[in-house]
Amino acid sequence: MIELQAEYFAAFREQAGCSSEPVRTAAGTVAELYAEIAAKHGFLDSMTRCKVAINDELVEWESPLAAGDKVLFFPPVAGG
Amino acid sequence: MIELQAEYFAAFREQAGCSSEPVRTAAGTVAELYAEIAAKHGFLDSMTRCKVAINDELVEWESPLAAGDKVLFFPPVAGG
Amino acid sequence: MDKNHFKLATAALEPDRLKRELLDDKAGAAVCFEGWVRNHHAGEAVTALEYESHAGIAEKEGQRILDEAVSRFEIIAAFGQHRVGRLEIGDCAVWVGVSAAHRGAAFDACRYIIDELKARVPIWKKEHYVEGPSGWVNCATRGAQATHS
Amino acid sequence: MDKNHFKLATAALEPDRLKRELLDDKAGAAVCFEGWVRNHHAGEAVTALEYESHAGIAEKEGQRILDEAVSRFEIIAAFGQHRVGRLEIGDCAVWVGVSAAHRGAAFDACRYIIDELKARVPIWKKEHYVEGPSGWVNCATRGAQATHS
Repeated sequence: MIELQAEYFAAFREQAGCSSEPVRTAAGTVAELYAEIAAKHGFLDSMTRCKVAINDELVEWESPLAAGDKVLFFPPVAGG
Repeated sequence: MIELQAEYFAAFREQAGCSSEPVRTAAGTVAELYAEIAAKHGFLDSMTRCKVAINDELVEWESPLAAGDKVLFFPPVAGG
Repeated sequence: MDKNHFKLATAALEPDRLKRELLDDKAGAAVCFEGWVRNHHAGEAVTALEYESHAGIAEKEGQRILDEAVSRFEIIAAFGQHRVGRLEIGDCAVWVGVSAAHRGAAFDACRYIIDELKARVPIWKKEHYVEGPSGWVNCATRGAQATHS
Repeated sequence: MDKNHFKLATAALEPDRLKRELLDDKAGAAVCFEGWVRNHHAGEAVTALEYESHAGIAEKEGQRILDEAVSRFEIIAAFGQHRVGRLEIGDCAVWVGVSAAHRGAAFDACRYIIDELKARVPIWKKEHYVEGPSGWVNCATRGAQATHS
């Protein structure tokens, strides 16, 4: 188990009811972590439409996690 | 034979050495008139790339001519 | 107010003022094209340009093109202006602006209008070169012109 | 001066000032896109919008898109800005401007940039409706959004 910080934006923040929270997880990749968090907070968006960043850099969903990471979850974008 | 007025624009005007001139012709259509005038002044442009107007309205090359018409010859356009 | 019109202009175009005529609460997208006098053409250094036209026929044909754009594309407003007279490097020679609910139609209509204006409206340009005589941009160069500039 | 950059803006965009940065003696064409807040979305009357973003990541991704455009198309300059915060109907939410020697490249690059910005840059909008609660424009509507606005 590692400890890290999850941050939520836009619709994810409203569904989670917070903009960030500490998370203890056995997930090895960002994708596994998203599955856990989506189940807990009821996020319905497919990963393929969302984006994720670790420590302020966009990363692939298969990226590994390390203790202390700040993981940012972005719902589907809708600019302009 | 009919008499009409031919007007030239841009490169046609420079090649003809005048902006307009009276013309006596046996031509029945604008296309036939262009052939005569092109031969006289050395216009090299194909009709398909040029435009022609009678009395300030663009017309087809097969349009008939009438005495007193003002026929405007436009070389290929190059705006913008 | 007319929601589409084409005009020839003898004085400097004012794109920023023209663009404001496109505003509409239903509009989500605006695409504007400006054609500027370049400092080169077909490898030769250009110092200035002169545009000549036949105002009556040019404005009628330009208006026809804008009407076509309104009937072909889902747009809200479309305007075009083209300069005549002498222009210097960097001057705006032609402006086209289109607004629409959605951007696809605005892009498509703007491109349609400028492509048709360049091909169909009787406007001719005479280029003044750094070296050598001025010349009308003629038949031989115009094919490349229509697709490239 | 940088010939391409992308920025998020917390104050009103200034398209006319931004456009002047595109000027270049070699440029013969400029294409500018503006996205405006519409008074409707998916059939509902909209009164205002709020845009939220992550500035660091959004600006990096936007810059990457402009760099891609410069390498894919024969363009001279390309700039983009996107608003964040609260906007009213008619406000400019996003601006993209491109200059090039020839118009084809300017149109293609401008469209590439706005399409990619809308698909890839982490920016979210919350719509305020005349009737009913506000809502984030979410997954379900976003597919249509990306192709339609």
